[in-house]
Amino acid sequence: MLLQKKMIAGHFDRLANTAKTGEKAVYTFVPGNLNELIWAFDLLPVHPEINALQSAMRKQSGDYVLEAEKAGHSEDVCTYVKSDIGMMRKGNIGPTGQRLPEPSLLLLSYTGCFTFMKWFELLKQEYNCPVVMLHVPYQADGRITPEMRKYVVKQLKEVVIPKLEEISGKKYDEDKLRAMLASSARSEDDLVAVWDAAKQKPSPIDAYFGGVYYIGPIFTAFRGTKECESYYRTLRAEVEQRAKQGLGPVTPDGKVHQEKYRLVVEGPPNWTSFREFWEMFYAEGAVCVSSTYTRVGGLYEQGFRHDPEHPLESLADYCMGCYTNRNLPSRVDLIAKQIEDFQADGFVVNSIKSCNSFSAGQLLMMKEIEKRTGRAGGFIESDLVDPRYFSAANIKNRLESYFQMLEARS
Amino acid sequence: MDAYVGIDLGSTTTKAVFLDEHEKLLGFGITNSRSDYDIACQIAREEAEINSRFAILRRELRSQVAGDGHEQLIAWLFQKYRLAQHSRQLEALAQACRKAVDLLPNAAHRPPTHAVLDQILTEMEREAVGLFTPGAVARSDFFRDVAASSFLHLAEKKAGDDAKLLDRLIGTYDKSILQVEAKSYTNAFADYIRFAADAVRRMPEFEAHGEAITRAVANTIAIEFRVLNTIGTGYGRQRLPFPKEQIRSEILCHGLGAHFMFPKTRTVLDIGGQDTKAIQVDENGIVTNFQMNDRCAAGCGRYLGYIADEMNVGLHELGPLAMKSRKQVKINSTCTVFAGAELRERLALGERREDMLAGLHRAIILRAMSLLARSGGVVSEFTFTGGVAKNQAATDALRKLIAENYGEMTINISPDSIFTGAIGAALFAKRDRKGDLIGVDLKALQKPVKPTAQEQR
Amino acid sequence: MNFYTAGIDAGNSSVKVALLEFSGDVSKPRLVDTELSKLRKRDPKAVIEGAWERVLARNKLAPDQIAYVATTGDGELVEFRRGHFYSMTSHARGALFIDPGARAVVDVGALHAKALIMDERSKVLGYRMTSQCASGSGQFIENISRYLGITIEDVGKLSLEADEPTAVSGICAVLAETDVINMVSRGIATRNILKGIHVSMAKRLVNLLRLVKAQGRILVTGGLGLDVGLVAAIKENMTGGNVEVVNHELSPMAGAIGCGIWGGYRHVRLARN
Amino acid sequence: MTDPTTEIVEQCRVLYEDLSFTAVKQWKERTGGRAVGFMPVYAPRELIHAAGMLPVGIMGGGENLEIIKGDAYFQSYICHIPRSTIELGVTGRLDCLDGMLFPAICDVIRNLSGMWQMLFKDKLVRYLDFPQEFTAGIGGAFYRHELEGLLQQLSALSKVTVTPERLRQSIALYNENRRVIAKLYDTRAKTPEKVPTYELYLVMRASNVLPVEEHTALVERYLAAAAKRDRKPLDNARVVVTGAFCEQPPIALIRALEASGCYVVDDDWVLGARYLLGDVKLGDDPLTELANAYLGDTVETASRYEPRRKKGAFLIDSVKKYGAEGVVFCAPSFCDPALLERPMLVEALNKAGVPHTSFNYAENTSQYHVFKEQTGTFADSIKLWGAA
Ligand SMILES: Nc1ncnc2c1ncn2[C@@H]1O[C@H](COP(=O)(O)OP(=O)(O)O)[C@@H](O)[C@H]1O
Ligand SMILES: Nc1ncnc2c1ncn2[C@@H]1O[C@H](COP(=O)(O)OP(=O)(O)O)[C@@H](O)[C@H]1O
Ligand code: SF4
Ligand code: SF4
Ligand code: SF4
Repeated sequence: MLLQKKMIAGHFDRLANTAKTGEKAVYTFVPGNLNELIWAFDLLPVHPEINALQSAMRKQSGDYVLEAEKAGHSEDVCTYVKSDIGMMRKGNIGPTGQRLPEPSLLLLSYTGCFTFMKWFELLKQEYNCPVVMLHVPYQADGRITPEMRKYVVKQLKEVVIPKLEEISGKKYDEDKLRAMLASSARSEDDLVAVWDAAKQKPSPIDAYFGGVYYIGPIFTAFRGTKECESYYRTLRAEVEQRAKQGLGPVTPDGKVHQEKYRLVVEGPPNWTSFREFWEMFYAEGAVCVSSTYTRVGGLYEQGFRHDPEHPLESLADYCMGCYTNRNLPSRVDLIAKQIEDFQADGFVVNSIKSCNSFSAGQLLMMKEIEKRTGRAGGFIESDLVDPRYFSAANIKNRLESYFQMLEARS
Repeated sequence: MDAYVGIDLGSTTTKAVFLDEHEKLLGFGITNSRSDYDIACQIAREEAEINSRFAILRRELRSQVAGDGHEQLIAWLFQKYRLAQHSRQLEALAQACRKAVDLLPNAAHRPPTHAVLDQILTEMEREAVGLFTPGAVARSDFFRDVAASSFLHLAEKKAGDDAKLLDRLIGTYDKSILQVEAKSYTNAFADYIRFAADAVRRMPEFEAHGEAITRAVANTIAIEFRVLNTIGTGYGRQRLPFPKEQIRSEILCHGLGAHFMFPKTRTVLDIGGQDTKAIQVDENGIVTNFQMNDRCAAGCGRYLGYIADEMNVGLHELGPLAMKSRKQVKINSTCTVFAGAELRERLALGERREDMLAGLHRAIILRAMSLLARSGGVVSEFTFTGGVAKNQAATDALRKLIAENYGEMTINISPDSIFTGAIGAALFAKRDRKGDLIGVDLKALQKPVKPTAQEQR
Repeated sequence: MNFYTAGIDAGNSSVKVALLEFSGDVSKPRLVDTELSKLRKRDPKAVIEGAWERVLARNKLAPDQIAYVATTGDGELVEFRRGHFYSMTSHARGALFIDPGARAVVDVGALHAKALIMDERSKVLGYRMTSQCASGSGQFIENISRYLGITIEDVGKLSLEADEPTAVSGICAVLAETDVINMVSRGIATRNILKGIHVSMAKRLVNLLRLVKAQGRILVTGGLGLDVGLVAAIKENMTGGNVEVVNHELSPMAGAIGCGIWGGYRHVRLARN
Repeated sequence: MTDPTTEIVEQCRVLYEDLSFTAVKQWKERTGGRAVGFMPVYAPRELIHAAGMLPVGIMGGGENLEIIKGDAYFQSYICHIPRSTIELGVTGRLDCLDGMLFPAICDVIRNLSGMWQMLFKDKLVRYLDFPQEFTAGIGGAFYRHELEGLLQQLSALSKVTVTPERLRQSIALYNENRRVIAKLYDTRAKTPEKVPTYELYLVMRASNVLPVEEHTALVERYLAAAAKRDRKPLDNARVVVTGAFCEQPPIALIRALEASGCYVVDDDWVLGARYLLGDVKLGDDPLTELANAYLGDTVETASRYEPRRKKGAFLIDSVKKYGAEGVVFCAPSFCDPALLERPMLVEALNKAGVPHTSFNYAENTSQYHVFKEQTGTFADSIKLWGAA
């Protein structure tokens, strides 16, 4: 964890100093991002979603959201966007208290969510900076066709790369990219080993609440970097050690609790009351052995790796392969498989008000998964960063009833 | 006698159930929920105990009185018992009212208010005797409502055109009833039943049974209930003074309670005062799925309560009125408060009250249909529980919509359906009992009466 | 040219009638009389008629002596109206009449709350309204005051005496009653409960006001303009910038006055054509 | 004298209110053909038509459908159209459709396509991904490929081989239809008193279920009838309504808008029939022509990335073209694309000095009070103060 904190602090320092160093920031989204490509041009990636969730963890997102609503944003829409806009309007102070640089480019990789497009259109109006659109087709039939890949690669070659060259003033260096992709693949191997550890009983990790910490570096600015590689090496060793000792997951209390229920979780977590939310699980002995949110940046356990041999093709596949870019039947397959693979007693859907991409259709998915696995699903509702939509009493009530139901059924 | 107790602390009513060693129901108790949750629990539990004793009393009398005579006898004993209890509360109310009038800020207002108040209270006492006879239709099961309707009716009559005086009287009542509610008047079974026995013995038709009554009453009083375990559930369960193991989610309790009453039930719908739940259970009464509504009055019992107030009719009358509708009128507003306003406006524009009420009942059931669909649809058999199941217009609308959307099937509605959650809790109390753990006995929870907000002011 | 107009504001909890007299400058009418009649669950049409007749009788006027009867609110209920004006148009004009310095209005009635900003001619420049949920409305306060055993007129005064306001957690206007009951049980003094309610209402209203970017003098109109507790709570929460929150004894009449004045304008225009 | 349009409008109203799609069933019986549904906007109906099938626009269930099961599929914070569409589906009302197309307009419709795959396994279900890259070589090539794939699926379903000639004929018919619709809109803007918006709306909705030739004739008949009307314009405010390219407002809301003193002079309802602004060329490769038409001359909605022009330019053009005095944003609640677009459009309008107002609705709202107060105030303020 400490390692991760250091990495983040270093990155934000670098961002805060761009005025002096002349480095340029490229804003882009987390799912299916082109991190290695951005680094390959020596540009600095910034992920507004991460800023929004960090603001929520620091209890500032509520104000930001209100600020955006005051500026005319609707109550009904994704609060990630509103938190980001609010933060910008209040001086664009990032999670470490330092000011974030303005974007030199908005790299709109339109992956798995239509809101992304609106988000950067809004930022474009605010910053009046260039935008480059990378349209990533949806896996409507549960697979990537050669035409889809061709379309993305063509955009990378003819639209994205030329723009990055223009912004950075550097030529595209494919060898540099290859080296980073090779590094990414090594981290990815280690992450898969971490996820796999949860198959053991008791699970040494919590793959949802704890999991969001594990995915931090690889999903965001660090994939492809040396620090990232060493982070995952260390993490893997730690987790394998815990597994060997038969220890359960680490929780904010530090205590290892008895593993009473093994759960798979679908949907992003709530960030505004993250700890309180987590506690509702571990206090009852519920351990999340797998989750879909931790796969929004890539489904490595299904075999995908960044590939230095086919750099642009593998970037294209990475973009198209993220969880929310897959159709509902594939998502059902995936969760059902996780439930079997990780021997879960049940699954919980945390339905997020903000995120249509995740949430629309979850109720049907739940029914289908229950039918297919015979395992009961629990359903709760909250929001990512809008504290108004975290009703602790309500969620607790539902979870409690759900756990008692699992207990009664077992 | 050993007993297990289930308590369902609802938002509008608090229910308790006594269960014996063989999972047989002994008695039910209910009271309106009020600001003091502990008192509400205590009273519900005491009511359940009283109800259990009356069951015993009936058995005793049946064995001692030949033929069907005992039915009449028990009915009278019960009514007189209620009268005794009611009188005790009236007394308390009178006291509180007088004190409140003494505190009126303007001293000049006090004497005239006292004068009218005295008249009202005397009248109420007289009325009470008539209220408690077998066959009299109760306006409500709760002192609060019975007293309120008499008081307000009388106050309006006595105050005449003097709107200020009326306001003062209503204010006095509103303050005083809170104090009466903060105390239990149910924990004196022996006193009340002796009063009742005396009264009944003096009635010419029961003269012959004097001795039987005395014996049966004495036997009943002598019975001690030993509560082995208590489980609490319901909206307010988190505030019950029980350890965590003695609290169960209301979903589980409703599921199990419904299964107990109707073992073939697979789907349960509960519409209570503050929430609506759709629950699916398996063949053992274990919950497999459930859905609950958000915290909005539209779609639950309070919606109907609010509308009844707006329309100036009693909650009991709402359903029957709606049943008289000739055509349903769709109410556009979802919000309870707006629906109330819309109703008034449309009444002015010439719509029939009955038709609009029919529309309202349908609306509330439609919302429940959504929840049902979400929880997994309706599977045979279907059981409807909660207070709203007492409303016939609601049950009719439900039957119709279920048939239209899920086909014909058995729909269970028990007159005791309001106790479903408490029954489930009592069953859990019995099944949970491990070793000789003695559950919390609520008698230990009696608390001194707190001053009301007005007194503190 | 001398003529009378009347404005009728058919609201959800009360009917307001304003009688105006115009002479010379149409923009400077004289307020002759007002009447406010609570519905108290009665037939609104009958209440409107009653109020209307009382106003005419008091001023010894016959219906045909009123040049223009204008309505706002539920105008359909007034069959003898000549024209209808929407409530924000009316409240803006009424507010300007009551207080020529007002540049923003927040109208808080039985069910709705509306905020608007306007210029010195009462042209509405921006507005917002609460929607289909009555949480924190006047109706809610009325219900609660009944439960607490106090009259609506005393609500404001009591709230001002609060020393330890207690937040109301519930959002639903109907279910929040349960919360209030709960608070009573915990021995919380009425004044503090009321203040708590006022604060939570004020926050919503301030939010509305911020959304329309209200500046300068803000007049609280509608029935709750008389609720000094609410007005104080709005003041406390509407901080920053050059804002000043005021109310006026005529606040509940703003809608009726405003539409009556617009009626005057229309009358002059129609007479000219 | 009876109103000359009554009969036509009544016919359209019957079609609009018929949630069982009798007209589609009758068409199928009559012709023995098949029918394919599509969600509100951007579906290439020409392909369905060329494959000998009836394209059927599905725009939710509107205000008359009682939602009993549909809510089981969606949380309360998701817009209304998918739940009513599911309700139509699971109650068997869409059984007359042999397939469904889900254009890529938002995450909700996108996910709905997956739900449809799960719920209706034996039907053709196709998600249509549109390029958000608008050069012929990249986005155009991708889209042409999409269209080709779709056409193959469609002709496999109908067993009709689609020759380029056949497709050109279909395109020509739709070109004609688009032209009469454009005339209808122009006429309304010029003489809104003769073409009330709720009538125009019903006439447009008929395009969802009628064969294109019939609809073209219907619009022409309507225009002829409306021209005979002798009405004076009211003192209303002229407004452009925007925000509802997907979930449609209830008719009563459209009427309330007019009743509160507004003349609608342009709108973005029933866009499925008029998302292409000009004729599609009848070139050698009709698929390429369709793709080009999409890349070029297409309405701007919140779902389409616009790399070339400034946000709001399209809307301001419409305001100018039709002489509108203000803009009413009326978007479905919880519609992320429309609602996120709104602040950008507002900014553009502010810069251009065009007054505007906004509110949300759901297709089945029946509460018009708040809405009427708002549009009424808007109309009042334009009328009382507009010129000054
Ligand atoms: N006798 C009755 N007739 C009609 N409706 C009733 C009756 N009793 C209760 N209700 C309805 O039931 C609701 C209370 O239901 P209940 O299940 O007791 O709720 P809770 O458990 O939340 O207190 C009331 O709001 C009312 O609408
Ligand atoms: N004297 C008063 N003091 C404080 N509040 C009042 C007073 N009179 C009325 N109110 C409040 O004003 C509300 C009515 O406001 P009003 O603007 O008349 O509503 P409407 O126009 O919807 O009828 C009531 O619900 C009540 O809460
Ligand atoms: S809708 Fe979901 S995926 Fe899209 S930006 Fe919001 S939170 Fe992210
Ligand atoms: S809509 Fe009405 S009933 Fe529902 S929460 Fe709001 S005030 Fe309560
Ligand atoms: S209304 Fe908006 S959010 Fe809903 S399906 Fe249509 S485009 Fe998507």
